[in-house]
Amino acid sequence: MTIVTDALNPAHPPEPKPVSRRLVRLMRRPELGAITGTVIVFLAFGITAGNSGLFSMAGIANFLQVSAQLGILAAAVALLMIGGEFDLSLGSMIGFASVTIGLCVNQFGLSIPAAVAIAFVIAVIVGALNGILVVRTRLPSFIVTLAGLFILRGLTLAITRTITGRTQIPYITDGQEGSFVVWLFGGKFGAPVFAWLAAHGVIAARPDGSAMVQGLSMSILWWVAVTAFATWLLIKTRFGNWVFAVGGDDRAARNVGVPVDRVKILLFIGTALSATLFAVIQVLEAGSADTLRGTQKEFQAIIAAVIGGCLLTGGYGSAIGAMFGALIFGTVEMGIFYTGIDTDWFQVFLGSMLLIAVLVNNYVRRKATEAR
Amino acid sequence: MTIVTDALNPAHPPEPKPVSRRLVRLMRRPELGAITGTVIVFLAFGITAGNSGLFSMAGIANFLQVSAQLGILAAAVALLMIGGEFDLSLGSMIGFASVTIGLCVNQFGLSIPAAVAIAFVIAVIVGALNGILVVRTRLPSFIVTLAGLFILRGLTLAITRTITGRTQIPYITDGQEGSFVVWLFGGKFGAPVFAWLAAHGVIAARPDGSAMVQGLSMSILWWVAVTAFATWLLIKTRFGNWVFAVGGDDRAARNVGVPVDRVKILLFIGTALSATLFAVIQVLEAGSADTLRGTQKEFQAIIAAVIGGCLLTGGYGSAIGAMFGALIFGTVEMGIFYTGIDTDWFQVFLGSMLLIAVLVNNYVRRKATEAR
Amino acid sequence: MTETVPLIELRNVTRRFGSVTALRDMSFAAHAGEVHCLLGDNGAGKSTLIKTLSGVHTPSEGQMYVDGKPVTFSSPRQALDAGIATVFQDLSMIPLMSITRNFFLGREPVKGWGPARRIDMKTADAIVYDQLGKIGINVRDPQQAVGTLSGGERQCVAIARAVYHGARVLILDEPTSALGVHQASIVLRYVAQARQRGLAVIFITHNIHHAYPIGDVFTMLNRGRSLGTFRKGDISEKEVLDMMAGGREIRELQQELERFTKPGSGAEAAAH
Amino acid sequence: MTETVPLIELRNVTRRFGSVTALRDMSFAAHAGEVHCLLGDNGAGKSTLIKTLSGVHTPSEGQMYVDGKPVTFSSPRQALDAGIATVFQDLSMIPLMSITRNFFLGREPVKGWGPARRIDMKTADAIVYDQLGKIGINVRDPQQAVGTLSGGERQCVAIARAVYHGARVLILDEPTSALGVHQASIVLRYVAQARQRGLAVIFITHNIHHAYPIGDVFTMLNRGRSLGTFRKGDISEKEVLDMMAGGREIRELQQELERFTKPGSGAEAAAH
Amino acid sequence: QVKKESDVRIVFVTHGQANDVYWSVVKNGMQAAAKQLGVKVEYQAPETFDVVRMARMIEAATASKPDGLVVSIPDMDALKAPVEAAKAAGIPVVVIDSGEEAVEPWGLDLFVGGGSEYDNGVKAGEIMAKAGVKKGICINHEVGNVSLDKRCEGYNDGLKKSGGSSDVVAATMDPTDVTRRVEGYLTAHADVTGVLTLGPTVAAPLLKMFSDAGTIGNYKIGTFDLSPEILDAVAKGTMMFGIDNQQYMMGYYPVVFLTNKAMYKTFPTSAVRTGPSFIMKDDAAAVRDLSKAGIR
Ligand SMILES: Nc1ncnc2c1ncn2[C@@H]1O[C@H](COP(=O)(O)OP(=O)(O)OP(=O)(O)O)[C@@H](O)[C@H]1O
Ligand SMILES: Nc1ncnc2c1ncn2[C@@H]1O[C@H](COP(=O)(O)OP(=O)(O)OP(=O)(O)O)[C@@H](O)[C@H]1O
Ligand SMILES: [Mg+2]
Ligand SMILES: [Mg+2]
Repeated sequence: MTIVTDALNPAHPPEPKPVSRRLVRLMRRPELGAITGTVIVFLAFGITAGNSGLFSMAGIANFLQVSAQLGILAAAVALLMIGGEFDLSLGSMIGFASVTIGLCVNQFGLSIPAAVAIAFVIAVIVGALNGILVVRTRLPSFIVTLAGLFILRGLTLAITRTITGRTQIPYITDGQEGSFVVWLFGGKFGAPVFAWLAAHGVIAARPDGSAMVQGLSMSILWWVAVTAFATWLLIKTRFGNWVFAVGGDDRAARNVGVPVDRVKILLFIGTALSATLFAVIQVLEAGSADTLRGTQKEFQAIIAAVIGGCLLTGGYGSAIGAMFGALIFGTVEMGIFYTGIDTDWFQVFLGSMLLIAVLVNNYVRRKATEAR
Repeated sequence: MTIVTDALNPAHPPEPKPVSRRLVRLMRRPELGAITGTVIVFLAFGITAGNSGLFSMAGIANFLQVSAQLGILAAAVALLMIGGEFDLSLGSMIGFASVTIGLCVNQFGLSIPAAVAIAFVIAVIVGALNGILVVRTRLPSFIVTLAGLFILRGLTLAITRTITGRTQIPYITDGQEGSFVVWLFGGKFGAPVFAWLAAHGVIAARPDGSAMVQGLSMSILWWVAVTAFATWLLIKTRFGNWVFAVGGDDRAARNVGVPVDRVKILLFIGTALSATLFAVIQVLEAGSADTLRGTQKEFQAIIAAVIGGCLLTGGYGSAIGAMFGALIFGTVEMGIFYTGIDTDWFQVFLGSMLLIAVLVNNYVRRKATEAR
Repeated sequence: MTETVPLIELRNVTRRFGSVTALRDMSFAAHAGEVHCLLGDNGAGKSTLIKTLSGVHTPSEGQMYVDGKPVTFSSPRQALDAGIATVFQDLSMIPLMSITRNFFLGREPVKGWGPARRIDMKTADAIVYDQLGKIGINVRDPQQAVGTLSGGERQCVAIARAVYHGARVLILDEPTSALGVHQASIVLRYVAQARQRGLAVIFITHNIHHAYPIGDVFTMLNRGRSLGTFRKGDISEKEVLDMMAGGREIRELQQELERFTKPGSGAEAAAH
Repeated sequence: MTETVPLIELRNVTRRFGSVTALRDMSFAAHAGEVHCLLGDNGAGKSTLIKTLSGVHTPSEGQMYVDGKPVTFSSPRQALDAGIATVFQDLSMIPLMSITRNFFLGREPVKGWGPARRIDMKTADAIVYDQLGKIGINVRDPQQAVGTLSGGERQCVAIARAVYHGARVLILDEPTSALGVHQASIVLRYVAQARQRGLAVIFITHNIHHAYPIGDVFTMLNRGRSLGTFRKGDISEKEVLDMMAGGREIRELQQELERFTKPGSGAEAAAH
Repeated sequence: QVKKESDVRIVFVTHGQANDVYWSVVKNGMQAAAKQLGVKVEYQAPETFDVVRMARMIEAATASKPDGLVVSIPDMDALKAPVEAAKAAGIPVVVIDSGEEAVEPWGLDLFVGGGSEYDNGVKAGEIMAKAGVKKGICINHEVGNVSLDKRCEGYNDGLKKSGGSSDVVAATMDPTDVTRRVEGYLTAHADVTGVLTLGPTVAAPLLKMFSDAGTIGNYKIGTFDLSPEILDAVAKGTMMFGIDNQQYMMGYYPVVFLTNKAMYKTFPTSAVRTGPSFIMKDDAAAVRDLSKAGIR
C-alpha cells in the first residue's frame, strides 16, 4: 500500500505561512472595503471642508462621539446580522431603556446605578423574548421585531404619559454629576491631556484659557471596547464560529450539532443590551430622557453594518467593519455640516455619500477577493 | 427493450386531478394564512368594536380606503420581494411624484392629465435607475434604494423650496373637480347606489336625506385592479415564472437562461409606478401635495406583503396575499380608533395585532403545507 | 455477530411528510464492526432513514434504540453526542465559512480557560491539512471558503469531518457519488478502517462496485418499505445488483448497455 | 468524423479565479453524433470547462468556436439560444418552485396572443409528467415543489429538462452520480438516443462503467490541463480506468479493494 | 467696522425639520435677511425630533467657529452642555422659538420668539371654550415630539379652565391616515366638538374631509401655523383660527442682530416678542398672499 503514501503520510506538515499568505487573508477580510471607504470619505472632506473646523479637535471629538454611539449599536447588530437575523426593535428599546432609567430615578427615587442595573436586566428579558419568539415561531425576525418596534415604543409612550403626564423626563442626573456611574457612561476622559495641550497652544483654547474640548466622550471608549469584544467573540471563540454558521445556513448548522436556537437568542440579548448601553450613555450625558429617543437608530445601525461589509443575508461580516461603517456614517452626517451645504440638500448629499461609500467598499472587496 | 416499457410508455396520461388535489393546491397557496388572519381580525373587532361604527357603511368605506392605498403599494412590493429585492425608496418616490404633479400644475401651468403623465414617465426613469444600479453593482437593493430614499426625499424638498419657498403645494385640483382624470384617480364611485340605499333607509343618511357615505374611493377599484394584474402576471405569465425563479435562486435562474437583470429592472419600475399611482390618488383626493408625503410607506408595504405570506428572502409569495395583508393592516390601524382605547396605546395595539395576525397566518400555512 | 445488541436500531418506524409516507413500518439495525449497506431506487427513503437515525427527523411512529435502550433524538446534536456522525447527501457545509471552521463546526478545539477560552485555530488548521491530505485533497489554504471548492473536494471535506469526529456509528449518504476513482477508493479504505476499529458503518451508494466489496450486510428499500436484510455470505454480487435495480429485469438492461459499446449499435438502442 | 467542423470547440482556453487557475491552455472539441467523455480527478477543472462551454464563465484567455465561428457567450441564455443545453453539477433548480415551473423555466410554452399571452400550464404539466415517466420517476403532482424531491429525483428532473430542451449540444456534468442503477441506465440510453439524433454530447462521470460503454472520445484532465484526447478504438477500458485514476498505481489499489471482499481481511487493510 | 459682511457666518440649529411648514418659514426669514445683508447663513436640524442629535449639531457648529449661533431649546437638560460650551467658546447665542427660560441662567444673549408652545395651546383652548367647546381633540402628528406634546397639554389645560377636556389623537403626516383616523375617532366619540391640529399639513386634508362629509359646521377647528388654504378657510369661517408666531421674524431678526454684533458690536438688550397672534376671520384675507409666498 505504497500507492498514496505521500498523501497518507501523517507527518506531512502544513505549508508554512509566508507573509504573502497573511496579506492575502487580510485582503479577504470583510472590513477592507469599509476601511477604504473611510479613507475616501476623509479625503473628500479634507478637500471640501478642510479648514472649516471638521478636523479641529472639537470637530473630531464631535464626529467621533456621533460615530461612537452608533458604533456601539452597529457592533451588536453586525453580530446579529452575521447570525442571519434583524432587530428592528432596537430603536424602540433605546427609548424604553431611557424612560426606564428616567422613571426609576425621578419617580421611584432609585439611585442611578440601581436604575441602570434595572435597565440592563429588562434588556436581557426583552432580548430573550425577541429571540425566543423568533426561534419558536420560525417567523422572520424582521416581522417579529417590527411588532416589537411598535409595542415597545407604544409602551414607552403610554407608561410615561400615564405616570408623568408628559413625554419627557428632565433632571435625571441633577446633583449626581460627580458620581462614578454617571462618569463611566456619560462622562468625558482625557481632560488633563486636553488641558495641557490647550495650555501649550497645541489645540484651541477658550477665551478663559481652558481647552475648547474638555475631554472625549466616554462613549468612544465603550465603542472601542464593544467592538473589540465582538471581534474577539467572532474570530476567536466557538460561539463566533456558531454565529457564522447559523447565519450561513441554519439547517446545515443544526445538522452538525450547533445549538442554533441558543445562539440566536443570545444574539438578540446582545442587541438589546447594546441598545440599553446606548440609552444609558445618552441619558447620563444629556441628563434627560424622552419617549422618542432612538427613533430610526435600528436602520442607521443596519446601514453602518452593511457599509462595514455585513451581508444582509447573513453568514458574512465583521465587527471591525461595522466600526468603520459607523465612522463613515458619523463623519458624513456631521461632515456635511462643515461643507456649508444648504440643509435642503442635506439628504441628497447623505444619500449620495452613502452610495459612493458602499460602491467603493464593494469594488475594493470584489477586487480583493478575486486577487487572493 | 421491454424492460421499462410501462414507464417509457409515452401515452401514459397525467393522473386526473380530483377535487381533493385542487383543494390541496389551494391549501398550499401563500395567501391562505393571510385570509385566515383577516377573518380573525374581523372577528376580534366584531367583538370589541362591534357597534361603534367600524362596520357601518361609513366605517367600512373608511378602512377600505386606507387598505386600498396601502394595497396598491403592497401588490408591487410583493412582486419585487418575490423577485428577491427591496425598494426602500418607495416612500420618497411618493413624495417626489406628489410634488412633481403639484409643481407641474401650479407652477408650470400644465393640465392635470399632462402632469400625471409626466409623473408616470419620471417613475419609469427612477425605477429603471434603481434597478440598473442594483443589477450592475450587485449591491444589495436594501442599501441602493436606501440611498435612493435619502436622495429622492432630499430632491423633493430642495426643488420644492427652491421653486415655491414652501414645503406644501395647495389647490392643485382647484376648479377641476369635475375633470375625468381627477375622478378616475381621486373620485368616488357607486354614488347612485348609496343614494338609493340611503333613500330606502338601508344605510345611514345625513339630515338632508343624502347618504352619509356618498361613494367609495376610486382607490379601492385601483387596488383590486392592480392586485388582479399582479396575480395574473405572477401565476399565468412567463414573466411571473421568471420572477419566482429570480427570487428563489438568481444564479440558477441565470444558468437556465432567465434574463435576470431585465426582470429585476422591470420589477423596480413596477414599484416606482405603484408609488406614483399612490401619489396621484392622494394628490387628486386631497387636492394638495407635501414634501413629506409617503414617509414610511415603504415599511408599511413590506409589512403588508410579509403578512400576506411573502418571504423576505424571496422566491415565495402572492399578490392576493399582499392584498389581504394590506386589509389586515388597514383594519387594525383604523379599528383602534373605533374601540375607544386611549391613542397612547395605539402602537402597542398595532404591534400586538400585527404579531397575532402573522402568528395565525404562519400557523395556518404550516398546517396547510404539512397536510398536502 | 447478530446476537449482540445492535449499536443503533429502528423498530417499526414510519415517517410521514404531510401526505407522503417516506418510511413505512421500517425495522433496521446496525452492529458494531459491520458495514451495513442501504440499497434502493431514487426516492426509496434511504436518506429519510439515515436522517431519522441522526436526529434530523423524528419518527412519526415507532421507536429508535441505541445500545438497546430507547432514545428520542430531538436534534442532531444529541445524535452527535451519542457518537453518531453523519455525512448527509447535501453535505451540511456552510459555503461562506472556511474549510477549517466547517470541519470543526460544533466541535471546535479550544484552548485557554474561562473567559479567555478560544478556538485553537493553529491546531485546527494543522488537523484539517492533515486529514484532507490523507483523503487525497491538497488544499492550498485551510482558511479558504468551502464555497470555492469543487463538488468532489467538498464531499471529501464532509467525509473527512465525519470520519474524524465519528465515535461509534458512522453514517455515509452517497459519499462516493461525486468522487473520482482515486478519492473513492480512499473513502472505501476509510470505511474498512472504521469497521476495523469497531464502529458500525451505515453506507448508502448506488455503485455496486463500491457497495459489494465493502458491505457486510445489505438492506433493500423500496418505496419506503424494507424488502429484507441479507448477509454477504448469503448473497452474490449479481443478486445485490438485482436488488439495487429494484427487481426489474436488470439483465436485459445490462445487455442493452453492452450493446452501446459496439460501434454503430446506437441505431438499435435509440429506435425505442 | 474528426474532419468535420466541430459543433463546439475551445482553443487554448485559460480560466482563472483570482490566483487559482482552474483551466490552463485547454483545447477541446465536440463533434455532432459523438459522445465525448471528460475524465479527471476531483478539482481537475471539468466543471469549469463545461461552465465555459455553456456561457456561465467567460475564458480569461483563448477563444471559443461554435460551428467553426468564434463566439463569446456573455450569459447562459446565449448558449441556450445556440442550442447548447447543460445539466450542471449543482442542478440549477429553484427549490421553492414546482417541478413544471422549473422544467420549463426560461422556455415556457405559451398560448394566447398579445397581452393575453400566458403559460400553457396544462400542456406543460402533461409534458413534464410524460418526460419524468420516461426517466422512471413517477411524480404525484407536477406542481409539487422541487425542494421536496429526493436527491436522485431532482437529478432526473434536471436531466429530463436538458434532454427535452437540448437542440444541438447536450452537456451533462456527473448526471448519474446520485442515480440508482435503474435510472442511471435510462440516462445512458438517453445519451445514446441523443447521439443517434446527431447531437454532440459532452459527458462527465467518475464511473467507468458508465463512461466506457457510452463514450466515443475521451479527454483526460489533470490540474486544469488536458492530458490528451483518445478515440475509443485506440484505448481499452482498462486504459481509461487508468486515466481516470489520474495515472496513479491503480492496479494495486484495485487489488486492495478486492481484499476488502475477503472476510477478515479488514485487519490488513486497516493496518495502514 | 470689525468685519466685512461677506465674512460673517451665522448658524441656525433648531429642532424643526427642514420639511416642516413652520420651520420652512423661519428659514425663509433667515435667507431673506442673509441676502439683504450679504452674510452667510446655515440652517441645521435633525430629520426627526431628536434632541441628542441636535446637541451634536450645536457642538459641530461651535467647532466651525461661526460669528453667531441661533438655537431653539426644546429640552434644557440635553442641550445645556453644548449650548454652554458654545457660549464659553465666545460665540454669541440667540435663542428662538422655545427655551426662553434658559436665556438668563445660562447667560445667553437674546430670545426672539412668541409665546411658548404651552401658552399658545392654553390660549387656543380658551378661545374654543369661549365658543362653547366642552370636549376637544388635539391631533398630534408626531407623538413624543416635546414641542407638539406641549401644545396639546396647553390646549387641554385651556379647556379645563371652563370645565372642558381634550384627548390626543395620534396620527401621522399622511393625509389619508389623518383623515381616516380622525373620522374613526369622531365616530366613536360623538361628544367632541373642538378640533385642534398642530400644522396645516394635517389641517388641510381634515377640512376637506369635513366638507365632503357635510359635517364641517359641527366642529370648531383651529390650527397652529398658517398656509393659504388655512387662511382661506378662516376667512370663509369654516375654521376658527390659525395661530401665527410670526416665525419669519425668528429667522430674520437674529441674522440682523448677530451681523450687527459681529460688525459693529451693537446688540438689543431685551427679548423680541414675535407672537403669539391668533389670525381670526377678519385678518385672514390680508395675510393670505404673504402666506403663499412663505412669509407667514
Ligand atoms: N468560483 C471559483 N472560485 C475559486 N476557485 C474555484 C471556483 N470555481 C472552481 N474553483 C477551483 O477550480 C478548481 C477546479 O474546479 P472544478 O469545479 O472545475 O473541478 P471538477 O473537475 O469539476 O471537480 P469535481 O469532479 O470534484 O466536480 C478547483 O480547485 C476549485 O477549487
Ligand atoms: N421534507 C420532505 N417533504 C416532503 N417529501 C419529502 C421530504 N423529504 C423526502 N420526501 C419524499 O420522500 C421520499 C423519499 O426521499 P429520500 O430522500 O429518503 O429518498 P432517497 O432514497 O434518499 O433517494 P435518492 O437515492 O434519490 O437520494 C421522496 O419521494 C421524497 O420526495
Ligand atoms: Mg437520498
Ligand atoms: Mg465538477
